[in-house]
Amino acid sequence: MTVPIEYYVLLSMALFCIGLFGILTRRNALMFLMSVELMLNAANINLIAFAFYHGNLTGQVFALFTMALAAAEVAVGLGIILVLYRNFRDVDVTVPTTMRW
Amino acid sequence: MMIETLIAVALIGALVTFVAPNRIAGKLAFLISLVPAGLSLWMFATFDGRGNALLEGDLAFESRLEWIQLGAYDISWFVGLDGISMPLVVLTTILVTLAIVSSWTPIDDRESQFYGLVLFIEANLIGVFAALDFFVWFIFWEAVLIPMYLLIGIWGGPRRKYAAIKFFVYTNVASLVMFGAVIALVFGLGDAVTSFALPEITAAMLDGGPDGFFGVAGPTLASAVFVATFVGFAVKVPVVPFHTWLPDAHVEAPTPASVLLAGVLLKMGTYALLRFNFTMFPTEIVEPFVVPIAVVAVISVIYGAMLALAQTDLKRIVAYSSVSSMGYVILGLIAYTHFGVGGATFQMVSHGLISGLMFMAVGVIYNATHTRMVTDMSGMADRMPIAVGIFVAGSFGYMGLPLMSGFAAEYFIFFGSFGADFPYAPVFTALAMFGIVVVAGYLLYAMQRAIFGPYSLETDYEVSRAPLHDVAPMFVLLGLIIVLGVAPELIFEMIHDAVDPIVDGGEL
Amino acid sequence: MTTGPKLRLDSSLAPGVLAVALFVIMATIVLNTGFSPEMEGFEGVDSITAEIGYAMFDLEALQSTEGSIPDTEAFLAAFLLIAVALDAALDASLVLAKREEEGEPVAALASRGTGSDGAGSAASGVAGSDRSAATDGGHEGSTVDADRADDPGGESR
Amino acid sequence: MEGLFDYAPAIALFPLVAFVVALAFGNSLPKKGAIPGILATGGSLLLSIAMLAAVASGEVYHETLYEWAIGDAVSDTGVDGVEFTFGILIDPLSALMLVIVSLIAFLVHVFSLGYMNAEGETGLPRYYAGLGLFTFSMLAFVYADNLLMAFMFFELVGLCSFLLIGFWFRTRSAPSAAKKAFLVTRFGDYFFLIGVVAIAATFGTLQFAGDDSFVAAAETAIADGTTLFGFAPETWVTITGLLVLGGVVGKSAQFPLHTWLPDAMEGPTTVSALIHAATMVAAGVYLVARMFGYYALSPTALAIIAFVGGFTALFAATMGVVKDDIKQVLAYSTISQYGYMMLGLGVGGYVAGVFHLMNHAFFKALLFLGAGSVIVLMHHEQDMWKMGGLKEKAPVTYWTFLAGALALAGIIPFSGFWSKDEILYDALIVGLEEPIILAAYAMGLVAVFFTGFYTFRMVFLTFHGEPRSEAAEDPHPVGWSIKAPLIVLGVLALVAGVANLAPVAKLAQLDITFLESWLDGEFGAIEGLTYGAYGELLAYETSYIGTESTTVLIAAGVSLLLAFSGAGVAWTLYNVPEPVEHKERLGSIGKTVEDNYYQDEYQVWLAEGLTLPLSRAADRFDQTVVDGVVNGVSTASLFGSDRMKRLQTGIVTNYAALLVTGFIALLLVLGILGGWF
Amino acid sequence: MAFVELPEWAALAPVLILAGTALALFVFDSVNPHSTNRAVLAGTSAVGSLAALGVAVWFTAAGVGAPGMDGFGVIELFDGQIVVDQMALFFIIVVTVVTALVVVASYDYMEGHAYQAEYYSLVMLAATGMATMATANSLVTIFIALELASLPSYALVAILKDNRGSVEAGLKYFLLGALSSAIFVYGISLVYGATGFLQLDAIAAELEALAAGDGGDFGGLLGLGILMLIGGFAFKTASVPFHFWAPEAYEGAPAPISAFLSSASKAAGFVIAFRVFTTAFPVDVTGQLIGVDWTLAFVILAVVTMTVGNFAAATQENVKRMLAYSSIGHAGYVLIGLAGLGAGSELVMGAAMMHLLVYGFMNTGAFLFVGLAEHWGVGRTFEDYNGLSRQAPIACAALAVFMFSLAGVPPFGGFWSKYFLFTGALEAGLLVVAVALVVNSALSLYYYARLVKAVWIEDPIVERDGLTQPTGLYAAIVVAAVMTVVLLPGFGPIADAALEAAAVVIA
Repeated sequence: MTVPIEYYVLLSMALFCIGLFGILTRRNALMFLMSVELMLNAANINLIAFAFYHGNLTGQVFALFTMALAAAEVAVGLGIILVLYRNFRDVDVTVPTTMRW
Repeated sequence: MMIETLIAVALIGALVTFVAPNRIAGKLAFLISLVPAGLSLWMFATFDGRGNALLEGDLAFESRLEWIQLGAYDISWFVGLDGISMPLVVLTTILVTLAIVSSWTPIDDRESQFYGLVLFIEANLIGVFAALDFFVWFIFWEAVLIPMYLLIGIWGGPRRKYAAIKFFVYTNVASLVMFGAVIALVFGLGDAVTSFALPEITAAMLDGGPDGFFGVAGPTLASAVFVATFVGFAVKVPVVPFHTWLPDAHVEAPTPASVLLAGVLLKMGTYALLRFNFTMFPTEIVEPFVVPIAVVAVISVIYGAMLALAQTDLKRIVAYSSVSSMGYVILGLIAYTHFGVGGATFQMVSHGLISGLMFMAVGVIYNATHTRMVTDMSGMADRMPIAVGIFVAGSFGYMGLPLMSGFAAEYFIFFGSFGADFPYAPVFTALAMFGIVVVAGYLLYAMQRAIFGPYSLETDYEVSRAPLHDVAPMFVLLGLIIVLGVAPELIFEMIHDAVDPIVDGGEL
Repeated sequence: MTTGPKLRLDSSLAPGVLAVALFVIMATIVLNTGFSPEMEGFEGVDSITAEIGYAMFDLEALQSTEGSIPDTEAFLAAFLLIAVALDAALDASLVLAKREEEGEPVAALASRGTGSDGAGSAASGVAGSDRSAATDGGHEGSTVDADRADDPGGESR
Repeated sequence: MEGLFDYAPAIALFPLVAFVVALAFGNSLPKKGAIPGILATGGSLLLSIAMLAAVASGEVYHETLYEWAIGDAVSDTGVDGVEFTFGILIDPLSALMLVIVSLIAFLVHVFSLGYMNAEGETGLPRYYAGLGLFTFSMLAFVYADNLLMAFMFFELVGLCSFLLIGFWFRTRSAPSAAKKAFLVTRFGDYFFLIGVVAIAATFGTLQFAGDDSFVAAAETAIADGTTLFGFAPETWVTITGLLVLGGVVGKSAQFPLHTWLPDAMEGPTTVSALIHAATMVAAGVYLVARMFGYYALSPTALAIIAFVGGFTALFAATMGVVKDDIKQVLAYSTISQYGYMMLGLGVGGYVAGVFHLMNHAFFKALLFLGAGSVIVLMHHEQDMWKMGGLKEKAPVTYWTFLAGALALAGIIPFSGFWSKDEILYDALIVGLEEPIILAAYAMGLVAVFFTGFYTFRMVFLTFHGEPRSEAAEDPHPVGWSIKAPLIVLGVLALVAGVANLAPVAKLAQLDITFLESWLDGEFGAIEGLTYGAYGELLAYETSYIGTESTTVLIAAGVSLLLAFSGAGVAWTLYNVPEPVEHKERLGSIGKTVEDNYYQDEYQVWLAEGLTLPLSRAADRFDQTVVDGVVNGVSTASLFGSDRMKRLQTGIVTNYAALLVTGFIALLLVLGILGGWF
Repeated sequence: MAFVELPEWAALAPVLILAGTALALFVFDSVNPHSTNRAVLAGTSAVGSLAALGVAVWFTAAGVGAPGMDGFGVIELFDGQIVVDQMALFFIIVVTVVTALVVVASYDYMEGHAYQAEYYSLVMLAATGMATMATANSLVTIFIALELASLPSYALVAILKDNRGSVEAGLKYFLLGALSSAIFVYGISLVYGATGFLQLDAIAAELEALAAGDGGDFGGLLGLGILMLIGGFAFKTASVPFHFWAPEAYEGAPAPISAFLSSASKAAGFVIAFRVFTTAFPVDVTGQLIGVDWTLAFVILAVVTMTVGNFAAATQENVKRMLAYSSIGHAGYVLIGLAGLGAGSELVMGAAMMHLLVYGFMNTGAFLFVGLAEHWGVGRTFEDYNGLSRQAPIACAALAVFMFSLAGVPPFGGFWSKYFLFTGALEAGLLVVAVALVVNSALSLYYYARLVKAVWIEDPIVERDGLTQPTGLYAAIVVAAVMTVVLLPGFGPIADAALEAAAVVIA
């Protein structure tokens, strides 16, 4: 007895939207990063669930790559947050607004 | 390859002049411009074209090269001259040469760039009149705007920035409308055309017209395109109510740019109207629009002249009078008679010479007085008899004094449109002719105030006579005006020959 | 500076409505999707991990044996590519994380006093000895002194 | 004589050469260009006389010399193709006119030596160039063989008139007058040009003479009843004829376009004599005579011509009565006299009109030159109230002037009497049948009285009585170059009437109406362009009071009586040692007359009170509405742009929110269309 | 041709050259981390990118990836994960051209910067990523290549670490980039869910099967997935509503990087979009499944994007920001290529490709001019640019060329590509889009002309001494300008190449 695929997908979507919620409401850059990670992992859930659903491994392997790329993204992201902090003494993403309009 | 040579000489000359030292740029540009002028005169003398370029006429100096294949359509480098374009090419080369000479005095900053741009304009203008492929034509057509934009913008008067950008954007928008319309038309023609060569499009138009496009029926499409292209060209001409860029551009432009603007650039509009709207489209498409266009033409003539009457800036006066004169051209074009269409073409050349002369004369007066305000000066004839004399002569040319080209042109147009077949043609003609009274009114009024009467002008220096190189170009122009006025057949013969198929094909 | 997580409920949460709305829409779509109730699953597969390895390196010979999973795609290209991508990430994060002292790049996370010359200050001393190497290619004045960034973690509030 | 006509173009070209020479080299020539002018006009005069002689010997010349423009055009009468050409038509009428024009031009050139050169004017090359160009244009106009060529030179003489009126451009008044002259005549020419275009478009030809002339074509059309431009042929001929008449009214200063002529007196007096009295102003009348065949087809047009002429004759004469400036008096008298000519032509008195044209050219040129002489004598004083007593001091001027005045007033036996009497006689006999012509006749008759009055008022004030200023007491001497032309013209004014002593001929049954025979082609003429031919076309009926003789006597007697009574009144009022003004006696009428019946006022109002404000309003409209729309589009776009860029708040969370919003919107659109929900 | 003797993988040569150069620079940096030998670094990069360009041009001319008699067929590598066809080569050309221009210009622009080697290696890595994007044929490789292009880009934007603008730009770019890639991956997962495949051909085949009726009803899910993929492309191409990063990133980044991102990165974004939507989601089959033509999404995006970009650009005061918005506007124009996709629609897609190539010259040139101005230190706003032509007429002439070409005014290359887009839109029946294109072109004239006005017409506000003529920047700008002009008469080959490439992909 397996759990129907819909539940996985709903779960992943919930996770996705939670991540999105974080992005939309949080001002801390690190929180922002974490939220993005949530969203990426939501995709991973999907991939793995669908891999099982379709009975091929493509999704699973791809999920591995996604994780690697997520890590790479975080690495660069942290670097940027670092220089952000050096320049603005803050990691609030809403602070840098020197350029607008 | 003659046309290519003309264009290439001007283009290379433009580049050379652009990088030449400012000191010699003026003389250099003059020498370079003599080449196209001389060549085009030689071409004029050996011209052997017959018939209309768009209506299977024999072209002179034709050349055609494949360029780009776009889907079902060929785009080719296709140039050639017929009796309509030949005089305009000569007009262009001569006016450019004279404009260069007339710039020696007023242009004292960034000369090499100035003359480079003037030569660049020349190349494009020749291209506009010689091109027979829609794309070649359109590229030159648009390319003219850029140097003119810069000429007005850099060397213009106090409000030059506004004027330049208005000119540029306004006319460009109009071009876009026209461009879109023509493309839609070509698409609507479907398999009937395989290239953008104007003769081919014309043949397809006259032979059945478009099948329709986007669910629009063929005739409706053709009518819509007619209106769109007319509006597009009307801005360039300009026809009331699309004229407001013109006075601004003219007033702010430096004299040589005004000369070219009025002398040749406006002719692009009427030339295109003739080529596109009144050659390409079959009679049944044009017919419903003839009376509205006649109304617009008459309004242009009278309203333009009225506006000129209200001005106190000499350049503005001449600028508005151009609006008025171009109204005659439109009137001639819609007449669909030999004399109407031929006269309109003749008027293009004639007005090019006369308005060029007028702007030069105003420019020479301005060089000396640093004002163009009629109200600021009085009795200029006292100090600058020759320049003023030429101004007076030019003014009378503008008024259509017989034995000057303006009269010939206007007479042809009036005669052609009076006998035209559209409803109330005589009435429209008579109304438009009232322009000759108003034009006399505002020019004489301006003359009376500015150049006659006791001398008075507040300057802290002595106003002296203009140097020879300021006056010489005006004499050349005056000479040409009189020659054409006495012997219009010099060019009217070839114009007539080229106009013939249009009128036969389009008998209303 | 350390504070525990706090639930903030203010107007800054308003955009969160969008996330909720998106969830509603997506959920509706999912519920309208006619998934087949049966999952294919990996019945009779010897080793999923091994299969993943085969797929990752395009070991087609091994993939096509009995008991393997059909239809799995090849990932060698992706694997090679991600190697480069990770290089790029490394490069990028290093550039960003490094600090500069008096215009000289120093190790990103060196402790004060010791790490400043860890990353080969000799070489940099040769190349950029007498010139202050601005990191700003444009000539906009820099606003913050780089060497003040001694707290690389960046504290949240 | 056959080859002589080959030199016909030279008649006009001589002065053209003089124009070029004077313009280009005038400043370095002795007499500043006068010599070439005199030589050229002299040459023209000789050639013209030769032409006259040739015509007298029975030859005529009608040749197209130059094709100006050729084209295909289907005229309304179905003629295919049209040629606009320059050609020369020398027939009795034009030969006569050539002589008149070149003679007066020659005399004026000579006179100018004394009037302009001797007075040390500056800008003389310009003056002589203008005269040369004028003479060229006028002569070319005269022998033009088609309407377009006529129109072209008709316009050119207008230009010369402008240039010469504005000769003293450093004053305020001269340029203004020049402008007015050109504008007003241009207004007339506007109609003329429509007429030319209409005739060309209707008949496909503009030839005056020959089988392919528009006159002949019009005859055919009327005979065939062809509909022309939607009108009956007669109506259309009337319309086009009247359109052409617009130019005539303008150029010949007929009511209501007469206002420019008095102002034109701002020019040098020589110019007034040549252009604004003897020749250019005559161009209008000459044109009517030239295409008389066409007008003859339209009784309506003729009646209008006659009525306008009669009215103008009276109207202008009354204004002449109250003028104080000697040239102004002459100017109004000119207008009035051309009114007579129009009246004469309008009633079908072709010979009478041309006769008066000729006589008037002589005596009015004489009077103007005399006035010029007076002005020189008076040190450039033109107010007659400052003159007086010049009779003794300048006898040549006085006697010649008197001859001109007598001719003008129509006193027997001076030339003016004969021609004016003939006009009035012709008007009377037609008027007895046509009431409107009778009215015109009546006005012409009344004008005779005023003519006599103002003429002699002028003579008495100028020459009689006591000198009323220092200048008058000590006049500036005048040289031979002034006196000689006066004498020549004085003699002509006296004797020119001999050319057509119609009353005598009718009463004495003598064949001495030489001019009539001349114009009737008894010596030689082109077919269709004769008095006789015109007579056949004319639809007028005539009748007499009693017999022809009694009518002749009555007409002559009445006009003579009126002329004498006018002169007599002037005698009583002004031939006194110390004449005084009598204007106040006229009361408000006098004021009205002195203000020229407010003709100038309303025309100036039309120009400055109506057109100018209208144009300013148009300008404002253009600046605000038409250009406002253009600028409005741009402003609206830029405003939209400003709003649009405000989306970019700079806060990255907002971007995320907007991004998601956009995504959701897109999702909703596609989802709803695709039925995903 | 001798080429036949080369192994199949050699078709990837341009990409490999780029990757090799990047790694060489990376190694160089590791060995000699503080080298500021700009000549060597920039030279290596330039040589590498030019070599890649040369090979790509050679391959194109030789017919690699072209089907038919004289071609070598579409070359598939790595089980179809990677494909080399004409479209791939075309975009590799675009990317390498821009890269070459950018690195040459960077020689002067980055003078005095601390991280020379890293800079160039990052640029080359990003270029590698973009070139790979052109060849990627599976959602996996596409995603990884996309990240490969993105990650260095984030760092490059923020590389002026002491410059608040640069850092802010990097942050915004990164944050929105991360969000977009999350959405993109999620989209991939959904597409995978709907089809079970990630390789594009396989997806298409599966869709055929699904449309034929065997399989579940995945319409909504597939649609959502496709839409999320579109989101990923939209981010990369700076299209509405994923464009918000662009104005700031382009404004804050070093000018050559702005040029790089707005030209090459955009082109790369489009190539994956073209590849995915032509290969994986044929319009008719997909439309049958999801109930709506996905081209509709692109129609909306195209119109909105060009309008937003052009309107927002019209009143900018900052030149770079104006160019950034103009870049968004151009993304909208190119989107027409996707909006008009369908059977036999190679014209419209080919037009989009041509536009990207021309855009690679003119837009890069324009941004490099801004770089030149920053190098001179004249300031950033239009007013600061006033009267530059007095000191630097050649560069300003080049700028005028770029501006008019961007506006689509003849006689420059931009005219052709814009015209072809217009024609394509008409042929595809997208009257609304065509009209929007015309209206936006009209508006764009205003602000492009405004920049020309500033440098040529306005008088300088402050007195300036003579300006230097940095060789690299000048060379890059002049080359770009000359190419922009030459592309007008020489447009034939490009049009042919683009149309053929498009035809192969669409067929």
